[in-house]
Amino acid sequence: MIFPVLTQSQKRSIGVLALMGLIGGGTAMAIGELGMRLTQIWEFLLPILQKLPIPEMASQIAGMVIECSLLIGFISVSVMFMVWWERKVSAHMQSRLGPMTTGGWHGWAQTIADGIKLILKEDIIPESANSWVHRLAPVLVFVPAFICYAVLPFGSNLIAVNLDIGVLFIFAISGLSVLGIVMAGWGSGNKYSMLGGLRAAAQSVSYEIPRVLSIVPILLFVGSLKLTDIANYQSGMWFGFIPRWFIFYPVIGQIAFIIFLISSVAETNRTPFDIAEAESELVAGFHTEYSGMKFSLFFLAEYAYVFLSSGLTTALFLGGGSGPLLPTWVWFLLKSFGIVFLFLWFRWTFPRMRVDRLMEFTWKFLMPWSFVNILIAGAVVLALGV
Amino acid sequence: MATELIRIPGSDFQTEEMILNLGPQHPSTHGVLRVVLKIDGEVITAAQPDVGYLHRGTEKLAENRTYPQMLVISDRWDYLSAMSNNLIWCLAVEKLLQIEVPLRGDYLRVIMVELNRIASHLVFFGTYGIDIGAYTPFLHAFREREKILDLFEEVSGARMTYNYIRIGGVMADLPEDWIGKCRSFLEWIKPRFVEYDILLTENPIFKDRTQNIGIISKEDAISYAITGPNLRGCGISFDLRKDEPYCHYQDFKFDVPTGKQGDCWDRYWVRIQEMKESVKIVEQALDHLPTGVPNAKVPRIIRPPVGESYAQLEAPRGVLGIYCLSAGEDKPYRVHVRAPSFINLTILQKILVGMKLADVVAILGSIDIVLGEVDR
Amino acid sequence: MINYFKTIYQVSKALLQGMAVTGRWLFQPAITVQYPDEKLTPPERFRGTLVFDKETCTACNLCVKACPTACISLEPYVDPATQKRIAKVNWYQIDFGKCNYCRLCEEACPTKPIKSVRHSHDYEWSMKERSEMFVKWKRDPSPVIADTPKDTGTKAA
Amino acid sequence: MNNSEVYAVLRTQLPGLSEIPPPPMPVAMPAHEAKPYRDPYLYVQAVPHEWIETAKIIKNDPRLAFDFLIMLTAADYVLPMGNVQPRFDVIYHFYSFQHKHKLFVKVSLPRDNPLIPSVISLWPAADWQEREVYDMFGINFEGHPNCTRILMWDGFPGWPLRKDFVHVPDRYDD
Repeated sequence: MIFPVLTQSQKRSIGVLALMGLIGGGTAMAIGELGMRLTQIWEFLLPILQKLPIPEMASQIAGMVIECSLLIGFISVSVMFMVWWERKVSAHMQSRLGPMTTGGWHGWAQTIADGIKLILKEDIIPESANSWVHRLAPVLVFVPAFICYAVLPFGSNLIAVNLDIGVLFIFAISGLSVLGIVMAGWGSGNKYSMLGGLRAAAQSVSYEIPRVLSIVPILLFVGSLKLTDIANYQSGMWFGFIPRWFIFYPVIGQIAFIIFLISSVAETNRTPFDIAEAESELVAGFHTEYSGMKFSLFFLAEYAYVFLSSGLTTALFLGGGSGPLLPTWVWFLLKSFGIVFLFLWFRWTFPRMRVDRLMEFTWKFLMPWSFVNILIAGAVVLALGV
Repeated sequence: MATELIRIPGSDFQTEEMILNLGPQHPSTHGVLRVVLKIDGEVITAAQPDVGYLHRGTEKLAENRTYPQMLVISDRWDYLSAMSNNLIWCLAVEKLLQIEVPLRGDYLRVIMVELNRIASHLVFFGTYGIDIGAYTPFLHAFREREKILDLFEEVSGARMTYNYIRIGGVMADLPEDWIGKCRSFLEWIKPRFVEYDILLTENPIFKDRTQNIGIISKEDAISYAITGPNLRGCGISFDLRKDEPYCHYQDFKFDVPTGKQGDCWDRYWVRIQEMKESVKIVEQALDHLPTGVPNAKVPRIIRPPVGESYAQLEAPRGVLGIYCLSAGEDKPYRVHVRAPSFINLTILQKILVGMKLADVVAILGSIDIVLGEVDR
Repeated sequence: MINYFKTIYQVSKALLQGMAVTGRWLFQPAITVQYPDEKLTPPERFRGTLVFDKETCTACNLCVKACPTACISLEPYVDPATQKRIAKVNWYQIDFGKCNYCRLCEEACPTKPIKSVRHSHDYEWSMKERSEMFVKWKRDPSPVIADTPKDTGTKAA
Repeated sequence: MNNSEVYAVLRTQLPGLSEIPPPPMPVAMPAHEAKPYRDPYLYVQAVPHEWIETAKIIKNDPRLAFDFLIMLTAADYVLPMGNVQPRFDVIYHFYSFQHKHKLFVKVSLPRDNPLIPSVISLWPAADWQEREVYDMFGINFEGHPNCTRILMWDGFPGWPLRKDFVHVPDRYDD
């Protein structure tokens, strides 16, 4: 039995969660489409800005700054939530409770406290480190993660920059952060870090390939690299009850989804693919020598990538924000955090793979299957003339 | 190990070997062990373990302690299975004193030692999971271990350094209702083994990490004097509980699991099976627990006659032996501890060569050392 | 070819089973105790910090001899009037930095029915300085009517 | 094989070998005291200068086949104890997987400049145990590839398990 007999506290928790869900859903419905609201606010603000005696350039820049700070705010809050969530999920999987004290209710403020602690911590640069490379590396890891959020469609009309080459842009930019990891590994002047950096480089480069190849079938169907196009393509139902999400495309969708999910986990360097920071082998891998704010940038980047991968999975395979009743951005967040939960679940269940098996797995298993998938999808597209 | 770097001429370029210090402060050396590794990329070309960071001079301490006092020190050798250490010291001294322990005392000792074997192997299971990168089995194993420690706490008053098995018997008889609690624990842990098998034993990633890694051949195992689950993992059925029974082990029915080829997975698997066998032994001992007093009559001041004794038993990590020389005083003249972890670790420098860096932790974990016992 | 797909099936099945195990435990109640708020009661035989009863102690020195780490020291009381040693302690000191919590002193203690030196159930104890670990019990300065030495008073020599 | 058969096999090939008798009974033993005890195994005394030949026979003779070195240690007899002169005993304990018999071998060495051939080539298990004996007693093992301190740190003064070892207080004493 999954639920043997519910104790009083369990019943209470379930009640609280249900109530929170109701309140949250109601609020979300009251707010409505966030993209629309933001546009309305912007349209309200724009004439005021234009009337002010400042050049037009300045008001445009102000708009960009607002957009960026919204994104940064979202990243910070979601990362804080994810860290707390991961700790709670892992704790409950392991028959314990996790943080319970900070902030009162189930230690909700634990991550905030940790963040403050990290900011206040002493910033150490090892003697043998190459100071500039050491300092630059965390920035180079975090900035690409942040840039990628610009093209992520959080809902209808809720996208910072609607690029024509959205998917490709994300892959290209997120691939840059491996440079930061290698720099961190080399610049720390630590043998463990260097091994971690080298492993990360090999791993990221290898898994990029099946990751990109696995979504080629989608591109064949949709015929566009624009993420909003891909998300819109998946709206609607088959036979009235199966959503036209790409994951429900028979065979092709599932193979592509699994390959994409696995290589996303590998890209974000999380268990079972966390060989770059394998704790039991390499202490902490490339970020062994980092402390304070620089370490927190790595941390932020890791979780930002986790959410980015989940959001991308949602946009590509789960129909983006499409769903009944609730506004699109809520659906997008729900689906994305569902995928994040999958990431956590993987991490707290599986052991770590070995480096050479990891490489074998991508080159000998994922790659051929993604090619097979592309062939099947091409044949289907040709046959159906979609 | 020579610390200079050796250049290996490649086909068209040159690479350098690297000296990597694994430990003494490292997450997976299970204490303060240092292994100096010479690596070529990720492949190990030479390895040299360096021990002694936890050396407390047990054998010297023994020469300055009376026999009962030494029992307290024995808790600290292999702190994960202190009951075995207590027992072996008592066996060695009882041999010198020529004391026969009553049957109830022997059964109580068997129950405690076997429960402690489960606890010790649970720690192995959990930490091995962490070595391989799975964190959840660790806390699941510790959850079960806590229950065993609760049982020990009730019976001896301490959770790790029990000092329970005494010369001539045990510290005190079982408290009330202890047998019921022990039985309910045994019922609790049986379904957990199934989960362990799912989480690690049969997990394909785990198998991939451990099978065909760190193979110890039968001949090597014997010539390096490997004992315990490491030896049985090689396929040699050698268990002192069967071969040279002590404490009435001949009364109990249990199997001695053996591996096939002596790789990490076999050593791991043998330990998992041993936990199941220990559960069987404890159940039988509880079923047939004799009545009576557990303690033999022991003189107030223990002063064994001149002589020497060598006692050995099957501890969770292998053959734990005590060589005790008595000069007829109340303190031993010379004590030598044959620590299984220390001798099992000798083979590490041989089997690490040619393996990958990621395998070091898998192999080191599978040998299952306790540094308290290695360094003594 | 069949084997290939069979392996894929078995591997995915084993992985999903593992996820089912962790997923099941996700909804089980935790077994941990929130320490400062909830406390476990130690069992009867729990070996907590040592407590000493200076009134009943006969200064027989057996605990000093039994201790494996020599962390106990005591001085018997000498009556200033008669210059005779009586079966009371002048002071009694335990170095908790060395104490093993092994119960050998309690077992050696001959006082009945309650041992003079014994383990309490107290486990919450911390010191900031090493010197605080020397805990000393001193005899009350008030004069005690000289009582005759009992059974083990002579063993102190 | 029982003890006497093992001894016979050893003795025919190694005339220098002798069996160590069990500890003698005290003349006037109080009734309540136990008798001197020794394990019921064969204890033999080997000659140091032909120890390596002895070891080869112990290991390689198919009738003996002592393939398992259970334990290797040493003992220091600094004062004459009864008929025992001041000396080191290096003690080997062997087991045979094939014949299931056991053997104790003691090799007596002089207390000044003790030297004994290493058996690491026959039983690799002796590697660390010989180093430990060297570390604790200062007994040199000839032919050991790396006979250095193992538990104590390099540069530790003296040999701690010798009975005449005097501890010099250092900064770790309080």
